[in-house]
Amino acid sequence: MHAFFLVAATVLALNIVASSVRILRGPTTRDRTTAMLLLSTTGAAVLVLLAEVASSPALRDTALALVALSAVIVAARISAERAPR
Amino acid sequence: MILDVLTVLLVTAGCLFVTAGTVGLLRFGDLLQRLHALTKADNLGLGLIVLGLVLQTSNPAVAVKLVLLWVLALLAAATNSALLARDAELTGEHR
Amino acid sequence: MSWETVLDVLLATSVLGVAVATLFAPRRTSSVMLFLVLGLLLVLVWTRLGAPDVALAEAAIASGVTGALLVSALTRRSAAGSAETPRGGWRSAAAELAVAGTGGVLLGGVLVGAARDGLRPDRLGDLALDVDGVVDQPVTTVLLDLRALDTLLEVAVLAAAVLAALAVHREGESSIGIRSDTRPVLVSFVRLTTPVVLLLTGWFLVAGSSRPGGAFQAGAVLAGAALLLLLTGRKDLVPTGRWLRPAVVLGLAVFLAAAVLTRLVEGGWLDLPASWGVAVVLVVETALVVSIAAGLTVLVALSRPRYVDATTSTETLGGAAPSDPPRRQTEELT
Amino acid sequence: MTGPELFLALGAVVTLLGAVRLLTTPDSMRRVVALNVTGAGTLLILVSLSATGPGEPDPVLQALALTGIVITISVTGLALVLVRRIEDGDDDD
Repeated sequence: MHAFFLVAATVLALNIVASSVRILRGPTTRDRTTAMLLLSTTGAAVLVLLAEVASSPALRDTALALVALSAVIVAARISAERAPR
Repeated sequence: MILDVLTVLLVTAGCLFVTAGTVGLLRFGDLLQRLHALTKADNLGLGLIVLGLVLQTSNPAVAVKLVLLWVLALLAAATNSALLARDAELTGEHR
Repeated sequence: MSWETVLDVLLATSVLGVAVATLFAPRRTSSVMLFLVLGLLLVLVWTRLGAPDVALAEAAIASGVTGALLVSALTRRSAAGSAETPRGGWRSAAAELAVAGTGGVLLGGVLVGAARDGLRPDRLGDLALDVDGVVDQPVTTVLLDLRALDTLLEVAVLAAAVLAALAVHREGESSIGIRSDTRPVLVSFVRLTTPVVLLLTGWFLVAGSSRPGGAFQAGAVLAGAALLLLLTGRKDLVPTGRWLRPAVVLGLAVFLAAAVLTRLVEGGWLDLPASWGVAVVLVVETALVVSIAAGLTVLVALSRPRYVDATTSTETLGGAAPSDPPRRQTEELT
Repeated sequence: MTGPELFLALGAVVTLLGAVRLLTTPDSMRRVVALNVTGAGTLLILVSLSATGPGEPDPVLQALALTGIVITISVTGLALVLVRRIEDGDDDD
């Protein structure tokens, strides 16, 4: 089970790296924000898997904090975008 | 044993969905399509992984926390992608 | 080769790649967003290094609130004015990469060699574990019992930074504009998530005594909730105006009061007695959470772009018509 | 090379990359980002050092890393407010 969770975490980590290409390429800020949203979900998935691997419950709290604050980041970004520049 | 098999199946399916979401994010042509890939595939992926892990735990508090995580992620993704899509529609940025 | 090694190597390579991309990305937006990816990868690295405390702090503070700071401070207007691309183009970028890469590899070699030869810092942590702490989580014990002064000074630094930011800002204008966005989707999202986030804050605060967590993590999460409330125009629930500065220094004041109290009663600065020590710790930590959250919220609000006229807009969004004008308003924060 | 050693070397490279970029980039906002990257590299060094060697990770080094995170965000916040002030000031002149 351990090894399986590790493999799953590795696959998801690869996904994170791949998604960062979209952040680099854009083209618009909204595309990048969309990619950020996807990354935080994937990151939370990796963290809960690693929490099982390392049997460290604190990592589940970390996943919660990650999701909660990335929601704040995206909301802050969207409302800043609506501000007239 | 059966639970283990179920967990493996669910987590594998979850990884596949997340990967599908990533491929969509990279390959789809415009913002609205990418949002479509993100909101459905990725959150379903997280949900399946969370479900797989819930089967492994005997502690109800852990199960509740995992499900709470998924609900929070769902809410955030739904809200933010609605806002992103609405603005894109208003400004015609998806063209 | 085990899967652990595969994951470690993958993480290390991607941290390096994303760091380079962050530093050399052609646009400000990509740079900032890639920095957030770097934060996410670092959270995973900390879990691999057996440091869940640092992982939690990274997710909440270093990646979370810093992300909110950077992302909301982003503007495109100034990006058009100042140099967007490195001065010398890719040539100088390559030179910088080569210099930093060579130096980094050399330094890394020295550090790894030193660590192998046992020239590492003494295990101060062993000393820390020997001391009878009021709380039994090693890192919190270190932070609270042995390095209470350190926590005190951290809070002092944050308070000083916030007061300085307020002073700098007040010089030019008398108020801080934060734009509220009351689209129903966002408002109901905030209404649903705020209780959950408050619960999370309380959990981090209480959890800090037995497992990773603590005032700064809880404060960061609370600041997130405060920001969401401010963004949707609920400034009635967030200390603003004349309560702002007291809220920022509250933690520092309560901490100092606790120090004086323990000096008078127990005879030692922050010498916590076993009987009521836990209560003091909880009171101090709660005050710290409030101050930290207020401070972080102020920093984010102040670094947001000022409310500028639509005429200064340089970014064309395909005829971006401001929708629903009555819903948009500037909220006064100070 | 063990995991902590790998991250130790990585920390050294990231610190220097960030520091060089901090000195050479002309854009103030990206200087703030470069400062944060440098800080992240330093944290990598600290936390990997705490994990090298036998036994449990050293809590003192991890507590130092936590302090580093807190100080970094204070500095970043103030720096961004200053950046905002400078850039908003531009169109008043």
